[in-house]
Amino acid sequence: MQLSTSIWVWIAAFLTLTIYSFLYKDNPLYRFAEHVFVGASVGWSIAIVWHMTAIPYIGIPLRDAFVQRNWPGLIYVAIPTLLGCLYFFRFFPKQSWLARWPIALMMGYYCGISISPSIETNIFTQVQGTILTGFNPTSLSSWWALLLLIGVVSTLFYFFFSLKHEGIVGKTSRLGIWFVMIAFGASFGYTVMARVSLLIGRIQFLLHDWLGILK
Amino acid sequence: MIFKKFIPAVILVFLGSLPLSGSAVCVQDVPDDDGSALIVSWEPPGDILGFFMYKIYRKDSLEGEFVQVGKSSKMENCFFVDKDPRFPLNSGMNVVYRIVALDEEENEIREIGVSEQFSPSHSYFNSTKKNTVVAVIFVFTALITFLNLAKKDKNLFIRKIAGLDALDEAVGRATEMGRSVLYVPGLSTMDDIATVASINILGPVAKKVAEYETKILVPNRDPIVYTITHEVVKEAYLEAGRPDAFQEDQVFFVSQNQFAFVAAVNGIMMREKPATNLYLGMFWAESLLLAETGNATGAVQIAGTDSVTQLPFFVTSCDYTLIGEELYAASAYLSRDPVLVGTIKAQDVEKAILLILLVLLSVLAILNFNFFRSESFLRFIMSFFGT
Amino acid sequence: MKFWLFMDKLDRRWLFLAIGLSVIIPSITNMRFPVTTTPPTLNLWNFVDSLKYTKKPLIIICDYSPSTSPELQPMAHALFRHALEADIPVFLYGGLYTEGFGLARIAEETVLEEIDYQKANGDSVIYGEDYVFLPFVPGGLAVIAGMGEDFIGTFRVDARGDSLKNLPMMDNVRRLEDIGLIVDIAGSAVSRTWMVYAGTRYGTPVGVGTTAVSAAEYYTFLQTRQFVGMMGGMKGAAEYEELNASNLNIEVRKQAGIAMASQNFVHLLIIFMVILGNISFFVLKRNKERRL
Amino acid sequence: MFLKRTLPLLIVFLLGLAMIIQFYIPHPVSQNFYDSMAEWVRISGAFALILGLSSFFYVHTRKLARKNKDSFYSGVAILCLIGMAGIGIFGRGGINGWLFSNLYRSIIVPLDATMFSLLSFYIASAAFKAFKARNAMAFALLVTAIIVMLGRVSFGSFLDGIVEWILVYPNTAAQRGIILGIGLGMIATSLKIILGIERSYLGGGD
Repeated sequence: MQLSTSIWVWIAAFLTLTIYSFLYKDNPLYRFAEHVFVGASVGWSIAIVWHMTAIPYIGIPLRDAFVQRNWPGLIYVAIPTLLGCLYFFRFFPKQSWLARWPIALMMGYYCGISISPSIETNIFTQVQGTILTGFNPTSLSSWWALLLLIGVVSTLFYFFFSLKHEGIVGKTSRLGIWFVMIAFGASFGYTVMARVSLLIGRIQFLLHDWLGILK
Repeated sequence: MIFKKFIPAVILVFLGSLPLSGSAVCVQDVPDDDGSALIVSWEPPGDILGFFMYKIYRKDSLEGEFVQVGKSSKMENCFFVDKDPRFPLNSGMNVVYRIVALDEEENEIREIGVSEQFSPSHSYFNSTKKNTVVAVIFVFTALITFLNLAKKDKNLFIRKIAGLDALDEAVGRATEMGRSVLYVPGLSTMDDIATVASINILGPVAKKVAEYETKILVPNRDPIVYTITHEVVKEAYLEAGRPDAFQEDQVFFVSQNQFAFVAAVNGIMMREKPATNLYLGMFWAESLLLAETGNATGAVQIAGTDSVTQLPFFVTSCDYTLIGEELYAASAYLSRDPVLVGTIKAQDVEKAILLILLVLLSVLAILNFNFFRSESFLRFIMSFFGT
Repeated sequence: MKFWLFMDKLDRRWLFLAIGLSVIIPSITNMRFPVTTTPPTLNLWNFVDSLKYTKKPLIIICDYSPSTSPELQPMAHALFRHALEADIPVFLYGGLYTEGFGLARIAEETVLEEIDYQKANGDSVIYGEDYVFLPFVPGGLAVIAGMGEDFIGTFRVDARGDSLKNLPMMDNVRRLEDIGLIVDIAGSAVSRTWMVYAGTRYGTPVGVGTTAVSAAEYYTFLQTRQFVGMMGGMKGAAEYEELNASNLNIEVRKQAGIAMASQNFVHLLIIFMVILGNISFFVLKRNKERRL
Repeated sequence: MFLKRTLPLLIVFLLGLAMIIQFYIPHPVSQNFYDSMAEWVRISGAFALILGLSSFFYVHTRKLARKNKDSFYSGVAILCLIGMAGIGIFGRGGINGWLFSNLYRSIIVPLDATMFSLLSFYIASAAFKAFKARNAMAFALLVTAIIVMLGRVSFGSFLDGIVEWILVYPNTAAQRGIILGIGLGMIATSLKIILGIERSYLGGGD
């Protein structure tokens, strides 16, 4: 057994234990760690945004464009910068509508780019993988492929919103829920291992890096 | 991706073009791109022994010099895709390629040939995306058609969605207990459409909360989402006729760090003990951390997400869960606005068409497989979704 | 009856305590469970072992991040140890992302310390002859393509900053074709990239080590032999360690084996609790019905 | 009115449409448009962090001013924020500096990993509390979960076949059904926003 002599390890170990104390109940130590975490992580993102976005994407291009008298380049960076500054009008109730412009830029951009790829990945690829390409009654895998098709079709039935879920629609969508439940059980079961691995990682840190009990 | 797109193109071009060229080295444009790639192919020299690979040289202008842009390491590989950011190609350039055969020690043995001058070209339409265009246009038309139909027919039916019916009750419970409602609009940014869907639900929920004179807490992970949820909640209080009851710190930004956000929200749950927790939007691993802590405080919990991997955890630890598309249907369901309900109808029609395609094409494929056995027919079927 | 009532109302903190203990106790006591090896792991082990005849090098790629390292780090250790003991030239490589480099270094230090810089046959491990540590080079996919065409040119130097050209192990390595096997250890979809680019394009066999969650997706690739073998999750790592121990006669601390004991305890505990919970649910339900 | 409501809606409509069309055009002009838009969104988005910060300071300074037991914690949060940001921006070496990276490695990384690892406790308690065979479907969920879990333990290898079967067929089927539905929902929601039918994100008023 050899206790760690590094102050950093002690800090990390202390914070690790305070978080685990939350499992017993909420307490001042957890609260302390929580506020440290929130404060430090926001501070970290500020530093990252400063170095990774503000300087390389705004500061340097603006300066370079200005020094080189590259006016189109200046305007190119200035427009989004000014748009970004419009967010600050949130602080002035009378003019707060100006903040809608940068929001509109973002909404238009994200909604526009999401449509076509989601047709490809969410629809085409899924459908392509489901259609039967042949059926051989003597081969087991053909039957499983058929089961897959039935599963997809019945699950989709569950998502019909404008039909009453009665009769054949009701029965099919209930079959769909069976598939969904089995899928959820499976996902739950096979996630356990990954989650326990995380705990093992922390315990190894405490026992090995900090306390030095484990070799 | 490059691989998926190029190799078929390479093979097609390679097979189709060899005999056409007069020179031993043939240059082809890669179709459906922005003119930044070319395919070079050549005939292997049949007469010499001891050559193992090729070097590919390129000259970008008439008076320029040949620069090595690549190497093909197998003697059978008689083609090369030139797309390297170090040696960029643009439409309008006139390039010439030169291929040299090498021996095992990478000494140049012999020149295979020099190509004719070639200029890469760019396309105005990516023809491999034809199917997607058709689908987008179809979805667009379906939406608009049903919007107009919905305006005429005010009583379109929507099936019961238990999780949304329970919202009212859940907010009412918070009012009775004199505690607040916690609304987590997911942990993602606006580029997840689930966040947008969540914001569409937040409006009506916040309004209801304001009407009941209860407090709603909205912690945010993303600053942009924060600015929007702040506006939405403020507006809802105004609409409910209680603008004075809205406090600035009800809707707040926590941290962009996923688990710092969770640590803070868990703390809030333990201390403020909200009577109702709503988790709607995009969630990752934190789903269970939030939902189980909420469970421990005895709150009524309603979740909704399109994150397939997290649904099992919400289903097991929340009272109600909106599964996938139900989240997107929620704003229409809550508002009963005929226009929005019309869009749900449009989604159902799209779904029906998908179902018909799935079943019909499968049946056709089975028939074909068992009776006609035509390869080209099978390819025709698959080409419906060919990506 | 009292017991079932207690079970029904069981405070979750007892459960937390039980989970905590079932992780800690096996780690402290070095407890081990018998491990049965499954075909994917066995195939991988055999493939690696066959390299000792061809002397074609193995590349171990640590393409994961610290968050999945508890599950994946033991794989890197077991593979590296196997290669050294069986006298197979081996490259340690941190993969296409910066994070893996540090983890690959941990693997190097841990294993060398464990075997005390000595191979099973008594020879000492010599850097440059027995193994080479590759540096991180930016470029993503272009790096794989580069390795495929010109291995030394892509990296130029090793992780210590020495020129690769001067290392004896590089004599027979010009491009990916000369590599016997690539094992990509990753918790993400990077392994598929290696499979497609290195495997399909350059014909180098590719094996994979992955988390339990991703393992499910890879069975199809094992069937098509696009992956020669796989270690799935901590269990796969434990199996590999077991194969190392039984075939090479090496006795070292089995990292994954011990962690697997924790895993077994937790999994069994959860299953046991779920069953108990259900029994209490039914007993109480029947009791209620009887009273009505 | 035009500036307050119509213009934002117009921006959304035109930009949304442009981004849809852009996807199909490989021409360099279209690629450049895509790149510039991505950069614009990124640049303007960076400013929102300042709004987030103002919210942060608003919440915590108010708690500080109240001078009760919350004040101490809010003080801690503000101090940590200023310290971390200050060291990262003004400290020697910036974000690669010795102090900044050590603080990151011994505060943020362990807290992150520990919060994440709490999941292993919660996954157990969720299973215990929720896996009750109330009806046939709940029973199906419970049994699949147990089978898959048993397949994960050292001596559960005999279950590998069935576990793989569950994952590859019923599991994939249900996930595909859900994903198809989500795809349609996402597309419809995006279109509704582009067409200006859904506009709650703008807030109300005129």
